[in-house]
Amino acid sequence: MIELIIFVLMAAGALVGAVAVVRARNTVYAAMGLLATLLAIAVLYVVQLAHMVAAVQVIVYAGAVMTLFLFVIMLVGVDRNEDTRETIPHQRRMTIGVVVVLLGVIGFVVVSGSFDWVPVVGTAADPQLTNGTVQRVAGELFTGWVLAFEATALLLTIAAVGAIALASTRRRREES
Amino acid sequence: MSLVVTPGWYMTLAAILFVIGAVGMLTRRNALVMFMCIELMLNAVNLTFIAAGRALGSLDGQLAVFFVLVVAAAEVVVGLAIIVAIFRRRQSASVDELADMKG
Amino acid sequence: MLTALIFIPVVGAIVVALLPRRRTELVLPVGVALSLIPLAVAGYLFATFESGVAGYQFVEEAVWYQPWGISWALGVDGVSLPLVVLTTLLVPIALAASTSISHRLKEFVAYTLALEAGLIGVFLALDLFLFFVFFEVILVPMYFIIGVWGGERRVYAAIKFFLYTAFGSALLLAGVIALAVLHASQTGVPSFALTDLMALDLSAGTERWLFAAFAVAFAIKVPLFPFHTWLPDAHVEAPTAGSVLLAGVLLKLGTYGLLRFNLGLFPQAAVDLVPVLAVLAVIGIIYGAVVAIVQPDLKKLVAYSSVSHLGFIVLGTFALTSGGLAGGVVQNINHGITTGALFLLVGMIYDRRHTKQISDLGGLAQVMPIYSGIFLFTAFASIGLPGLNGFVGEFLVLVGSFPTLPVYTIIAAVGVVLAAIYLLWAYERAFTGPLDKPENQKLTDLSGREIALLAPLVALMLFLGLYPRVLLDRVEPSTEAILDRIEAVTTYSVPAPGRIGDVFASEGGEE
Amino acid sequence: MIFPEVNWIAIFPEMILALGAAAMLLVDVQWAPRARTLARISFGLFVAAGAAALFQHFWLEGLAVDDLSQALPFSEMVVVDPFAVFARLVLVVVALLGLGAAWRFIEGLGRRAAEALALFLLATAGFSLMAASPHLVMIFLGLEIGSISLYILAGFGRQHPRSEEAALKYFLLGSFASAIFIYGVALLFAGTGSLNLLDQRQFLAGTILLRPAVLLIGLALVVVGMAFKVTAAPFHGWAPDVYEGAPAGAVGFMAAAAKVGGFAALTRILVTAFADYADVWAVVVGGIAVMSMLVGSVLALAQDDLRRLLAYSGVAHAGFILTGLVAGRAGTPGVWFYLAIYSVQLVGAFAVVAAVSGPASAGSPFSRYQGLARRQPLLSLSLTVLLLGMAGIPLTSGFIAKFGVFQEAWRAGFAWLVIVAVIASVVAFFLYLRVIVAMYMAESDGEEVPAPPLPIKAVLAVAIAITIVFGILPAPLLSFAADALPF
Amino acid sequence: MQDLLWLVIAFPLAGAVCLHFFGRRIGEPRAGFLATSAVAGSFLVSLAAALPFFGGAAQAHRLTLWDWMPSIGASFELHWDPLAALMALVVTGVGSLIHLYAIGYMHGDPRFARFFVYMNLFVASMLTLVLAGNFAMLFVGWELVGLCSYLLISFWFTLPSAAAAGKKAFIVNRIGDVGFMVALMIIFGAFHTLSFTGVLDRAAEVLDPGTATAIALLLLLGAAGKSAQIPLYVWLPDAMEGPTPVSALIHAATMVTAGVYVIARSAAIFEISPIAGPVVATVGALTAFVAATIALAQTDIKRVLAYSTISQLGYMFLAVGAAGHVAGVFHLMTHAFFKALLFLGAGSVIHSLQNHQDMRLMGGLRKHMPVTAATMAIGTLAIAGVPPLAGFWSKDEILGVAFERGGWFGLLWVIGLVTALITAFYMTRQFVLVFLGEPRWPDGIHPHESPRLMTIPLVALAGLSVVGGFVNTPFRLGLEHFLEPSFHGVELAHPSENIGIFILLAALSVGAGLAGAAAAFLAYNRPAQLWEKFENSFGKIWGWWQKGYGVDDAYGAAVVVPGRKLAESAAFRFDLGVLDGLVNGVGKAVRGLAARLRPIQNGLVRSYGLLFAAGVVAVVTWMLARGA
Repeated sequence: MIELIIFVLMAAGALVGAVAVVRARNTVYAAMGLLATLLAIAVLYVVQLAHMVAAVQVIVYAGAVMTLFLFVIMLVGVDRNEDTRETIPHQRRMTIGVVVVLLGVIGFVVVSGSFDWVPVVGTAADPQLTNGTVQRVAGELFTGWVLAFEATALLLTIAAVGAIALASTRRRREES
Repeated sequence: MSLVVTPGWYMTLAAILFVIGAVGMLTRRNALVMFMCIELMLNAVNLTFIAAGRALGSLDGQLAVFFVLVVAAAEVVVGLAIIVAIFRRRQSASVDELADMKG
Repeated sequence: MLTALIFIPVVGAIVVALLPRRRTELVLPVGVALSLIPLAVAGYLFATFESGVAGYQFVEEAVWYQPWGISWALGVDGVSLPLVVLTTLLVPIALAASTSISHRLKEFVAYTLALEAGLIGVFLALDLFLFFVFFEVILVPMYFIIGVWGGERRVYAAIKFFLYTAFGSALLLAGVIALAVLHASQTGVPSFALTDLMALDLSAGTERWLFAAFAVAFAIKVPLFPFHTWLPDAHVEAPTAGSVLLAGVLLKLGTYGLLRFNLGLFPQAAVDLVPVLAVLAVIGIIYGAVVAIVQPDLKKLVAYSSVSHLGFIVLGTFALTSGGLAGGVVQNINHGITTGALFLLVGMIYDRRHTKQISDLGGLAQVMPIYSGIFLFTAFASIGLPGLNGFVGEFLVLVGSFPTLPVYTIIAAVGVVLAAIYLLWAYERAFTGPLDKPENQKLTDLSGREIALLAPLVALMLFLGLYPRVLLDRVEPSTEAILDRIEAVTTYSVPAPGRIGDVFASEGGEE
Repeated sequence: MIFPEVNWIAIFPEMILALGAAAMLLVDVQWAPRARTLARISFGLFVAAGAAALFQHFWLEGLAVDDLSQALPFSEMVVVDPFAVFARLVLVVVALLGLGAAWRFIEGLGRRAAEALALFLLATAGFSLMAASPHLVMIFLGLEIGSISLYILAGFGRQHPRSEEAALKYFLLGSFASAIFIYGVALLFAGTGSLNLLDQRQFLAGTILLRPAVLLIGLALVVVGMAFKVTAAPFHGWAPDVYEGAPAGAVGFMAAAAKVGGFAALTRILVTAFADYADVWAVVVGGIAVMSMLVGSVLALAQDDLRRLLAYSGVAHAGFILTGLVAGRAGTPGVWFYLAIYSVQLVGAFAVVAAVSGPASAGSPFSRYQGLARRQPLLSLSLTVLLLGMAGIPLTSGFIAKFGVFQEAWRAGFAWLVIVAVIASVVAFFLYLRVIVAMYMAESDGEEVPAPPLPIKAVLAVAIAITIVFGILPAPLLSFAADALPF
Repeated sequence: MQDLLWLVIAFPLAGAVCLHFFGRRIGEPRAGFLATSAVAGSFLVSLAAALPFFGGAAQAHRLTLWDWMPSIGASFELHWDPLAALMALVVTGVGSLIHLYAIGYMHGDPRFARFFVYMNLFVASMLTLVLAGNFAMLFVGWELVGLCSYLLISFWFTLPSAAAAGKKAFIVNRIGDVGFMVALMIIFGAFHTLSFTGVLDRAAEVLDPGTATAIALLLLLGAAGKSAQIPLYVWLPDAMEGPTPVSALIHAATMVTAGVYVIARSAAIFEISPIAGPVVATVGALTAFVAATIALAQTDIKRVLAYSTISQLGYMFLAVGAAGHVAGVFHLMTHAFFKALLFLGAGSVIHSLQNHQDMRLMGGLRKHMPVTAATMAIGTLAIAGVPPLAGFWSKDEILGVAFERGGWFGLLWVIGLVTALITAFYMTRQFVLVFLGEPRWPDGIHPHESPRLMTIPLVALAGLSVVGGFVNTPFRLGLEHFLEPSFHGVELAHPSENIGIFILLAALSVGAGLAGAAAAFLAYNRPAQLWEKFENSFGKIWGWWQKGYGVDDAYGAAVVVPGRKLAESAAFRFDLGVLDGLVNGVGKAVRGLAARLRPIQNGLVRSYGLLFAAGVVAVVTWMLARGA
């Protein structure tokens, strides 16, 4: 019952935030909406015993990433409201069409119960199995997932290289 | 439908969030906001991972989320760098003005 | 031997391409000299070919890629041997006739030699995959020959030629794949070998579809009405050598394919679909001739005449009688020689006068008597004057086709009149009458070189007209074998001598 | 805690590339060597990676059946199967040729050369991992490593506004596709209970799914995500713009590597985990193939920029390759052969673009190519051979490739698809012919085109050799590809 | 000797080849003598080879030279029987005389040697035709003579009319040839061979009347083309554009009789068909009459003779149609003599009048050209059927056959008789207009007798025209017996053996001839104004005759003009418009589609995204539809 209440509240929060991202004309509001959604989802993680993930979500995502976003928003300028009138012909109509079909698909999946259909029967009974504590998650991360973990190093290297290559202009001017 | 919150509820919520994010991609012209919508979609993915993992009794879902997070972070860095670079030149972050190349 | 025959021109093309850039005067002599080697080899083949025997000779086979069942399998029989010789004969002549080409001569000669290799390959291939490879690859050199050294609208013509025929080969490719897949599923062994595929057991529907795919591909190449519209454009724009090879050899790929593959692989469908092909062939005969009558451009006229002439070949092929088949093969050669000569002649006048419009000429026989004489001779060969080569094939086709396709054959015979009309009318307008245009009065008659180019063709027109046995003895066993096989695997049988009433009645029954 | 089996051989090539990239960045900071030196080092690294892949090949051949688990180390996060080895070799060849084509571009970068080279190395490593992993998250990571590198490379020609535009378009759409892909992965996880393709295969083979909707949606999204990478229609929108805007030197590598990675992952997913669902996905893949072939061939007709033309032809080629994929496992060798040949030709073609348009330029309008045969006969001859190869003219390897995929598709019962494909290839002839027309049959615009530098000559020599040699004697590569099947 | 038969063809052929390559070097008169001696040599060989037949030998001789198209029984083989021998003798005999004549006639022509190349080639071709041992080889000769006819009619090709006439001759002949070819196809279909022996000996057992009729009528079509019968006679008058010796040799004496020869040769086939014979005879009779009426009103000296030739050929057709093959061949031979004579005489006149051909501008030439006038008079009498000249005997035999057959043939006999009257009239008209009366030629022309070279042949032919008829008189059927072996197994029609009937018929035809001649003499042997008035008194019908009933125009309006329109619309409307339009339309449609689709790629990320999303939706729903 508690889970239900939390779910309803947080789902509502997440959805409101998501809609805000999509609808807000001011970029900062959109960012705030995203923040709301991120936090709501973090709560839902906790409800599902994904503690470690929830923590990372709040720290890395809602913290670092959103800060970066806001930083860039400030850089780009907050005072300009986006003109949300559609200029591309048919874009809106077709988007609506796509959304309607997608919602229909979701509806079909929900009604047919496919979302609740679990391929491995009976394991969900033990919540401890998926209790994502730091130890358990970290243990997996450094054993079974160690290669993926290593691969993220490459990803971050690339991100760093990319940021330097794309954003630094001064060095280049000096050269030429 | 019983009032017990099953993983399906989360997954449904995630699906809806994903669709909302996608709609944002298609309707907003500010590159930053579009990018936020992608973050939204990735979060929906994460929620799905967690819910599915819980239903399956597998920790793999949560681990996958980590990597999605890392990817998202890397994308943010690169993406924001590109947006900043473009903004420097054009004083605008609207993707609708980026149509030099077409056909 | 056969492999060498294919590779000699390739090597030749490379040699020509590697000639020093400054020595342009060397290019043409070297090219011609190199192209004489295949002619010698082909001549040797022709001489040592055992006549009176069906089946492939000089067979060579090497595995290409075993899991796919493709192999480098070559061989000649009576159907392909004359075509190979024709190819090797026309290439040196076409090259030697290309003295008016001044820019990028090296490439031109190289492309022509490459084209020769492809053409020879098509006729020699006994593996369907290999056949397709050659069949399609010749488009490239021909495309360049038309597109780079052609006339005003060369690019349009070249692209049209390429795409139209490529469309045909696309269908052919689908058909080849289908056959190979069927073979693999029926025997478990992949193979593209002609003989293996001939042994396939095809359902009637499949056979018809495959027949149609092959037939359309070849019909475009022939070209059979209504797939012919690329031909006039290609001919008009192509340089002389291109036209000669296009008409002389390239078109024969279509008739050769129809005979070798459509009859060989799909005998039942061929028997069933004879009316379709025959109708198209006859329409082509009449239509091509009618359209040729009013063409203002000599090359176009000859192009449309090709449509008409090749209609005879197709008619003979699908008459499914020994005379028709043999006549078709012989007509292939004859048309190659005659039309090749006609295009050479048109090219020679173009070199002098820079026009191909009949209305720009007139009275040329006064200033160019030798030229006019050879033109007239060739025209009569093309009209099918007995004693010259054109008649032999045409007559064999008509006489051979009549027992099975009387009505079509009678209509086709009308084409004989039309041929006289379009060629003689053109001759009348271009060569006779007063020499009233000042530009024409200065024209010079043929040089010794030009006469030397035409001489072998003219000699062949006469020789093959009088003594076609040189060909027939080699051709007929092979065509008989094709016919025997059709009779063996289908319910069809070649009609025995009979009364005319029976002939018409049997046709009525078939349709 | 169970420690996974560690087998460094399995990630030998990626280690060389990744460590090399890291080392290069450090060396650059410390000693700032000349761009050419760095490029040479990168060249060496790629060669080493190729050698490592070859070593894997021989190691694998010597592996006893009982020791097969050694080929699936790191908790089955990565796999050394012939499929992966082939993919790595193709990627290394593509990278080597791409590096050659980009040589001038890199030299022109000066101090930024190290970054570009590192991205080359890392992108190769990423796509290589993507091709070599049976684990969906690993595939995702490899995909992102490769893709993000390419986003950055696309934006490397910063003096051109178009380069930035290309980067942003590529980035936004790429991220969108990645999100969709990973959502698909999540749904597949929900539907099968596993992220590992081998486990999924086992599960799907042993279970009759009553409500497979989630699984199917997941599969659809994964396919779509990969279709984006391989520029299959209608997920191709980015390709023409990115190819046009990105630096000429880098485009060939960007285009080819992404396709190799994308197809490798797509093939692996479809023919391992979902082999039993072929009757569900094959038709859909066939539909995407049809769409790609038609859209690519037709839209290319309207282009007047060589790069955009190559992009659309790439769309069509994606369709042809997908045609082979519908045959599933039996079609995999054909897919590989095609992919290997086509990616080499693509890099070669873009090497010509780089030579003609300048290494860092954006856009390559046809007018630059008019009369090229007069000014640079070798360049135009090379481009002609490569285009004819792409067109699938016999005696080029492109024909063998097409024939291979068509044959398998027909055998798998997709005759209709083959018929559409052969017709589309005729339409596609036209676009290649147009380029050839411009080079050989049009008058030049008078502008001088510099002679191609040595690296580009070398690239073209290799590309042409591969195009022609494997067109005439395809057997070695065909039999090599015939074994390139996933476990 | 008979094994050297091939020399008959080889002589003139060698002459042609030799003159072709060295003619110019050999020079003017010598080239002509060379050609003449080639033909004469051929004549001698034929004569020698024919000797056994004169001695009564019945066995035909066959000589195979080489195989041609063995699968259809076509080879180069010679068939030497009395019929062939007779034809060969006529061809070479008359031919050598005409060659000789031509040396004088063509004097000074820049292409003198070329002329003899063609003439020799023609003789060789004609001999190929008559010596052929099978239908295929016959067709070779058949077409080659057409070729030579083409070459010779348009010999003076710088005149557009000559070039056009040559072309017309060839094409009209080709129309007939189609019939001929189809006939050969049917023959081959029925017999699986084309050899004379194989076909003709077995005709009775193999052919049913229907097939025989088909073959016969198709052969008739071919023959009508070559022998200028209705409806294909229109080329022959135009053929007069050629040099006169050509008209004499080809378009009077030899080639045009090929049709008669073929029908006679295929008598065994015609016999089987119940209607073929009457049809042939009717065509012949009608042609004879129609052409004679047209000849009445011609003013060109050669055109009169041309229509006369058509008319006389009609007689021959009447004969062979009535199964009077001997009569037909007989007339063929006598006609060759006197018509060659008439043509050569006309040529002589034209020659001396510096190429004027209009009879209205002649008159009174008798004094200037006595030899020509005398020989022409003999020719005119011969054709008018005045006994005992050659034409009398042969024409009378034809009419006798027709009369004897009775029925439908009786009606044809009447036509033949009327035609005889008209023939006498127009020939006399011609003679009178040319040789008698007042000179009407323009100033500056000085007519003179032709050189010896030309008059010798005239005299020789005049002699033949006088005596030629005696080879076959009702009193001594020499030719009949001679030709007997060639018609072995064929039932020949004969005139009545009743001498009374013969005298009655002879009287009738001679009367008709004399009446015609007298009428013409009276009408024309007076000043020009008077006979012009006489002609005008016929009113419109004279104009019709003059225009040849307007058949040429009618053909033009009915066939040539619409045919050309059709060809033009096929070539430019249908081929370029529809067919090529379709092909190019496909190309254009694809490119149009490309242009139409291009705006979708509008450069906007969001549009691409939408397309992407739409693709996602499609793939997802499709996948679901297939799997769930």
